[in-house]
Amino acid sequence: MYTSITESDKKSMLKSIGAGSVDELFADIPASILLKKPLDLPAALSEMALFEHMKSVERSNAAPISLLGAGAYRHYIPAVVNHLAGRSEFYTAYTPYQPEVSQGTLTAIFEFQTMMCRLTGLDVANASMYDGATALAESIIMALRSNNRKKVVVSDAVHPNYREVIMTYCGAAGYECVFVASSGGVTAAADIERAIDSSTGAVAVQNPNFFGCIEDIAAVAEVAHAHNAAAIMSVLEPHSLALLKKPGALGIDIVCGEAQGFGNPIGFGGPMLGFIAAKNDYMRKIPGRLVGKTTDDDGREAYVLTLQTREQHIRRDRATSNICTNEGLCALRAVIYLSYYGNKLRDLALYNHKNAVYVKNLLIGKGFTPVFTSPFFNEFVVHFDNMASVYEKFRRNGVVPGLLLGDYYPELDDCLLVSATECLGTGEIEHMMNILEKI
Amino acid sequence: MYTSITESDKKSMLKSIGAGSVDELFADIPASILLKKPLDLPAALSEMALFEHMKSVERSNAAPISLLGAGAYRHYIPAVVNHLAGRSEFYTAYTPYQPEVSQGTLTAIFEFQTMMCRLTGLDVANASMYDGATALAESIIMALRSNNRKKVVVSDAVHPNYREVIMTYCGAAGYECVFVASSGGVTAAADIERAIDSSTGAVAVQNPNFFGCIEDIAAVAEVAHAHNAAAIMSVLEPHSLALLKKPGALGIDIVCGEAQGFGNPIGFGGPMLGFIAAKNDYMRKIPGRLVGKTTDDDGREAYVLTLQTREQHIRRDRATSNICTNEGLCALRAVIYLSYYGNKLRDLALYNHKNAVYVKNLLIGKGFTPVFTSPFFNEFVVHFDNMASVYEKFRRNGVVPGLLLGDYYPELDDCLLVSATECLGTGEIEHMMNILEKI
Amino acid sequence: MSVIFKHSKTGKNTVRLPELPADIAMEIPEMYLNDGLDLVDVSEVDIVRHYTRLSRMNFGVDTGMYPLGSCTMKYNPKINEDIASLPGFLNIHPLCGNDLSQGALRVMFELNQYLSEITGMARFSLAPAAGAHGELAGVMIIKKYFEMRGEKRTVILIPDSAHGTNPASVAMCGLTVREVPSTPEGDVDINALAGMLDSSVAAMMLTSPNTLGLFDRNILRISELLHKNGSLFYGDGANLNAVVGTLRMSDLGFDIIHVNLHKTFSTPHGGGGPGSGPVGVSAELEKFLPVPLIERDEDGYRLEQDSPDSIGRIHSFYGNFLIILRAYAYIRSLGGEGLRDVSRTAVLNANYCMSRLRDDFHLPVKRTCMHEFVLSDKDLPNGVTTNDIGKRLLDHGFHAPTVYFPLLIPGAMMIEPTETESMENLDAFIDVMKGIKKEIIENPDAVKNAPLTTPVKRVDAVTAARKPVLRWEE
Amino acid sequence: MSVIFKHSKTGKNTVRLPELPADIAMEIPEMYLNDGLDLVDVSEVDIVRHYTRLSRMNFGVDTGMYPLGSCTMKYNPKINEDIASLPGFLNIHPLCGNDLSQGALRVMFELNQYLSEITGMARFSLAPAAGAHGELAGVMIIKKYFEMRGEKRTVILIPDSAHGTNPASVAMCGLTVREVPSTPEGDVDINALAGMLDSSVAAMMLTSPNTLGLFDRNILRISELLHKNGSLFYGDGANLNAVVGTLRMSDLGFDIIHVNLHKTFSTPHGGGGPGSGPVGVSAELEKFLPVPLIERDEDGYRLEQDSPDSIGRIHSFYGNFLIILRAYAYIRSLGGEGLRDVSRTAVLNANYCMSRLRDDFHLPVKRTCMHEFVLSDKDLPNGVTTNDIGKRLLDHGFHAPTVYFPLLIPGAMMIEPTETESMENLDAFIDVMKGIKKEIIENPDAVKNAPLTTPVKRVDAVTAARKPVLRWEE
Ligand SMILES: Cc1ncc(COP(=O)(O)O)c(C=O)c1O
Ligand SMILES: Cc1ncc(COP(=O)(O)O)c(C=O)c1O
Repeated sequence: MYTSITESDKKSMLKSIGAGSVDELFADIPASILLKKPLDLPAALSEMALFEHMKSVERSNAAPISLLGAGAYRHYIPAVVNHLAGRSEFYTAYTPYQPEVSQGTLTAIFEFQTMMCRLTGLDVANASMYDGATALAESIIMALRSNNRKKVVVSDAVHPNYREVIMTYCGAAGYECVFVASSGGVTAAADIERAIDSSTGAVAVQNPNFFGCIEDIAAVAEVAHAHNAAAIMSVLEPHSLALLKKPGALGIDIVCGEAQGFGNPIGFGGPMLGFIAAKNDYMRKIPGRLVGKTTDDDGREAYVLTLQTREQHIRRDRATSNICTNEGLCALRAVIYLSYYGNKLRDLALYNHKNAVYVKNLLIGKGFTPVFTSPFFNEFVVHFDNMASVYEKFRRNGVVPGLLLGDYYPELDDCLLVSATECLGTGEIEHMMNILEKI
Repeated sequence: MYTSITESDKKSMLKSIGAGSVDELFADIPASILLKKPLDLPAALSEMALFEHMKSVERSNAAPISLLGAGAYRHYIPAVVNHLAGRSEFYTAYTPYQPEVSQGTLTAIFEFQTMMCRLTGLDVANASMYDGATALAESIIMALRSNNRKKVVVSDAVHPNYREVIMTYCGAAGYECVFVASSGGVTAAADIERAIDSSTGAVAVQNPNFFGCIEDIAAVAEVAHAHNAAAIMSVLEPHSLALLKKPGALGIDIVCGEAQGFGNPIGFGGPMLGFIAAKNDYMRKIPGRLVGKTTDDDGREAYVLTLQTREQHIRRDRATSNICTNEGLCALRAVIYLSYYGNKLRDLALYNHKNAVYVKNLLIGKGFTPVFTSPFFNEFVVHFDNMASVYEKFRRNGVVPGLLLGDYYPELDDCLLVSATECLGTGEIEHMMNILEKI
Repeated sequence: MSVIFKHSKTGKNTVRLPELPADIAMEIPEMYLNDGLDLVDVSEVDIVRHYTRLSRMNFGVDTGMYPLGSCTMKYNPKINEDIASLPGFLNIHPLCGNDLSQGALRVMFELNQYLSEITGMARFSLAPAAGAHGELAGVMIIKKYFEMRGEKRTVILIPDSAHGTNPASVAMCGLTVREVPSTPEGDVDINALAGMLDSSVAAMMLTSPNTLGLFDRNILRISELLHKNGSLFYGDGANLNAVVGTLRMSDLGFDIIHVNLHKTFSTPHGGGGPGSGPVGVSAELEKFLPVPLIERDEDGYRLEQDSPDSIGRIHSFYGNFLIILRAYAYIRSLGGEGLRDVSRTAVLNANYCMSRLRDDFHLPVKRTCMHEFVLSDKDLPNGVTTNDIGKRLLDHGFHAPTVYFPLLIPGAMMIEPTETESMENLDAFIDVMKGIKKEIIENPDAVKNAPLTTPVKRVDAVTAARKPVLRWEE
Repeated sequence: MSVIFKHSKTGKNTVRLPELPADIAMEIPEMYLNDGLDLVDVSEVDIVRHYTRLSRMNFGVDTGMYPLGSCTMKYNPKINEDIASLPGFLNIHPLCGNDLSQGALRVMFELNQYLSEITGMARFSLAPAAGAHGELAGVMIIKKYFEMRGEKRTVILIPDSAHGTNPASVAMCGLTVREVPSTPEGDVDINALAGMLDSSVAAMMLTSPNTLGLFDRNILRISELLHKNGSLFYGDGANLNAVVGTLRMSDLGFDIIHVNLHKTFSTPHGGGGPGSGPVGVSAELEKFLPVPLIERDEDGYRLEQDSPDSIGRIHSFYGNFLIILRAYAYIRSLGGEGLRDVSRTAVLNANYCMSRLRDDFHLPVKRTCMHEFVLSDKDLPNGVTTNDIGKRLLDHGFHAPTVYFPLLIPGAMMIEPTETESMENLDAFIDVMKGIKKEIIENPDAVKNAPLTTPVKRVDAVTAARKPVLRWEE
């Protein structure tokens, strides 16, 4: 359907090839394994029928009012993002191997690297990773490889899925993960220190952490550095970077995480936008693509993939990672998003925080109790006796009020992780409160 | 909000101008009429709030299953149309006055002209008119101006709105419209002939006509020509051109009408895509823009607006029309649409016809009676006793089954004009039949 | 490959059509049917590449500054495109009935109110599909007004600086145009005007600010003279951008105006349309507006066809709704303050450019301008013309100004920067203009042979008109 | 203006933020807060123009033929972009619960089934976000499989023609790569392989067809040798486009494969991603697949986290759903016949190009190719290299082939036309290649100095790497 070789084309092409039929071209394949009949797949659809079908599938997803965050955040996507990232020269290009015809992608990624450095206060940022979880796993591996140690100490207030992913990666690579229990919703530096031993090469926390609480990352960095370990911070709600102090300035060595919230839809959790930013020491150890500034033959400013000797296509089994295809288009969306809000991103972040405070206070008014007292950004945990039934009530009325934590942390049974971004409107909040009214 | 002159810019700009304030720049305006306070308009909205507002307004339109046609047709718009016409170089350009940087628009319009010529079998087609009604009005005026006569004979099976528009136009311009009653759903050449007198310069019919019936346009052309009048055919469902004989080949001098159905949404009736195609004689009399083929200084093929001495910006009060801005982007959409279906447009047209036959037969099965026996394309008229109540029943169940004709033709009370395109799916048809089941 | 037809080859199109629900017999007799088409036979890939390539041969507001005078080529916000792509707006049928189209009717009703608030006119019709269409409706109203009064007035006065659509619209109504001269300072020659006023004068059409980018200092006097003469005053509001939020057109004495939503209200121009040119009138003339009107009562919004004195219907349906919708969204995103900022910034930008270019190019009228100003090629050395300058600008990534208009300034270059250009862009434009001036003196051929960097070089319009080829032939 | 930062000036950004429902006090102590950002301060117009301009400096499938070997740069249907923009897919949260996400789960479940039908593998995980991610999961499965069997096998065999991600993925699992040589005809050297097989060999990874675009004629024998040795056989399915619908990967003896949806199944490559690289396994290895899996029962579709022998989780959520969705739509639009036509046309197109270019350029392996073929710069006169030829192609509106890969052919040019190119495009490409050959002989500098017509000329990658500048500094 997307081919356009006509029957007469085929004839003259076969003639040029010197073959009698297309079948002959497959002569190297043992006849025994050539399929004798077409695959048993649903019949081909016209474009119109396909679109109808897909819309009917789409409608079998619900479209609830959602206060879910937990690593995937609903933020308003300014119209310019779709329009510009929707330019087909961007999305139908491959990785920019030929810089002379890829300055668009290359410049945008360079800008993305710059913005991520500016937000984190670090020196080098890569062109993206698959997602926040693998970015954390690869950050840990990068740190441990760098200082030749075997162990990473990780807060249990890191997203449970992320903890699973780092176990998968570290397990395969032969590294050990030690988890430290948080207390009162945050990770105490003293508890981290207790878990550190001489083989510990890295300490990793999430900030804001899985409970939405703001960690004392300066203390984390200090304790890591006291033991010559790298301090890694994972951030899942990237808008927090716009309001909080730059982690680089607080001593963090590697900031990694998830930048989906910058202009990318949630999309059932993928594609996401992993990223890694780090101190200069890691410049030649960082996984993934890097774009560098240079000049062309006429001396004009130009951009190019650089430091490729870190990468699999050059270094093969000694590469810093196996990553090849990354999430380039998501990074493009992010840089357009960041340009749109610019320095006003801080105001937007503040709006997020205040909207969350507003919702939290309303919930308190309805008898919910906040579980932690530590400051939070735009996500928080509340408790309610017999939460499950309230939760079901909400869902039946078209609201997913957050994430039940009992499955992840048994001690947090009857607790709900609630996220409020700028997208949660007053109408939606009212609707929620009306539901509670009736309980 | 879409300005970006900063306060410091303003200062240096005023300095360069030699003005003390922006107010000074408005000094030529009598102080008495300068507004003292901002306009009383709703408060400015953030982009997010605006989009939410507009979606709520959108939702107060219903989205019924619709069998309405009558001059605005629902056809599936292939994805390529939106993607390509959505390229901002196309839609943010002005009329292509500078051909060196407008070859995109110019080439596409030239292609549109070509395709409209090929579909109608005529020699010249313009770059578009506002809509089908004004295209008909201007065609009549063009014809009457050409042969210096005063009167046009028009079938009453022309769309009622179109008849009103030509009365408005002809009335203002000092031309007379005479309407001929159709009989049995079609316009008899003999009836037309009876209405013709020596001052008649044009005869106009719609084909397929308002009732969906196919007119004998060869006979219409013959009778017009017998009296040295121009034969004008208006076509509102342009897909019919893909199935029926070319009107140019049947003697029609001017084909005008509505090409919205080619890749343009219905959009509550606008923008539409009026067009005029005519015999060579009209080349210098046709209203609107024309694109011609030429070469550039290097001898390369190039396109340019041409025969502009017909137009208002050169000829002023002696121009062939006052039209300036037309419906260029709709013409671009049409040409992409026509390229997509290409010669298969005939199959699509056939599909339309057969789907309409299918629906008609089902309705007959439910006790409706076809009102006319003439062949139709994809629109037809059925009768049912006490149609109004069936109609309401349909509407209450989310279906607009067509257009009630009683308001337009008192003699066609209890009659319904039904249109079925390829978009009317089997599921929708079933739903309709289920509703009838319960009557 | 120049045109899509060049990609055509039998069998390339592999589009799959939907399938019919059953085996259905065709009911049209053979005699009516054609035996196939001769459109084109190409693949989807061909189409995508061809039109993508064509788009890249176009200049648009999104590619650079577009100082095309009188056209108000401002930035077209992307959000408005998204709004106009919402399915509930795209798919609503004009004949579905009031109850099912309340959203669309609301947009039209409210935009009508906003335009009244903005211009002071009592009511608008949104039916006109472009400015010229609005003018036509306006002139029809003028004609009908005097017919109903039993007065035979057949002359419409139009200044020599007017846009071509003004006289053309008048002619379409069978009325006579008489041209009013301008003073050297760009105002209407008020004495000449006074001398032309008699009982045959139905109205005067005036663009305000005028096409020289100037605010006519005698405008209140003109209005007075006309009204004293029993004539109507028509305002061409294509240049509303200069004064939106700053003054109301009604306060200038206009009885009828049209405004171009595709200019002031930022709807994209689409490479030549679609636009929208609502016509607005004073309370006295409301009854003449084209049908249908939109009314509101307890049941909601409704289309009203019944208006006995109306000039009648002028559009297949109700006008360019999807354009109207974008203008509505634009107004909602700016509000009153924002609109005022539009005119103030547009005027500031124009005056800034004028102040920096007046020493390099001839400025025929030396006055504070409004949203645009006109330079000319008078006194340029080496035979360089306005056309050359326009072409040379293309080489530098700027669109040309409107050239050779208004007609009363020979070699006019009409420059309208609009409010959405930043100072950096204005400075870049000014620098290029100054550079061209230098080239005109030092290396005039560089200007005369321009453009060199565009997709095609200078295009031969003369041959195109002499031997017209208006469709592709293999 | 090179980067967006150059447009920055304090106060240019006039974005309006939404308004809070009430006056709400901030609850974060001062000590945690920054005192402002240093991102950028630009207007919406700046952004639109800047990124529009950047886009126009890019080459994509929509601008021309992209014969980048191993990357399968076929046309990406627009309808799939529209489908992936439906709000019900864009906004669905991964943690909203099975009952609210039946549509998304259905797509994933059914695509999994389609991939099984297409490849013959028992089951897939769609979690891998790219091909290399799929490989990594695959190698983890291999490792876990032997761990569970208590066998200590630490060696993975990889042919010298393999893609770099293969050895890199092995290394990430702490296993050892051993390289298997190829014969001059491009097959695996089966004798050498036999000699390398011992009890330390966990698996062999083989790309099929291989990166020379050849179908290994000994593949069934290889599979036999491996399985006899107790080793697993991993198939890199990045080149599935050559055989989709023509054969099943499982019939080649593979125990594990990955496929690249962003190649064979036409999801756009996005200038470097996102992609999707599902990993599929034989029934025996199903239990090792990453979690979560998607199951179906009477209640519908559900995510299943419980899989005790799984290698674990490898993605924050479930993989690149919006890419998966496009691949699903693609398969539904083609069906079984359509997919078969893909591979047959891809192979026809490649062989046609090869047949017409083999006399002009060195063809290292002279055999019928599959979907791609490799030329080299061997014996070219005047010191012209593969790199030069690639650059010269850019001047003619074609993307360069993959260059200097596979590593075993010095100066390799890997050409993959794909099935979506028409014969006219292939001929145009061939003509340009022949023209370049002529230039190499007659005017080599034209080739060595290429490209001349691209947005920038040759880019200095050496300095970029020597003195890395990785972020913008004013
Ligand atoms: C002053 C003036 N009047 C009228 C018009 C006609 O408007 P439109 O092109 O929308 O018909 C224009 C636009 O070109 C104009 O500039
Ligand atoms: C043969 C082969 N294997 C593996 C890969 C890696 O796939 P990805 O880039 O999706 O990680 C590629 C793609 O470049 C490839 O060509």
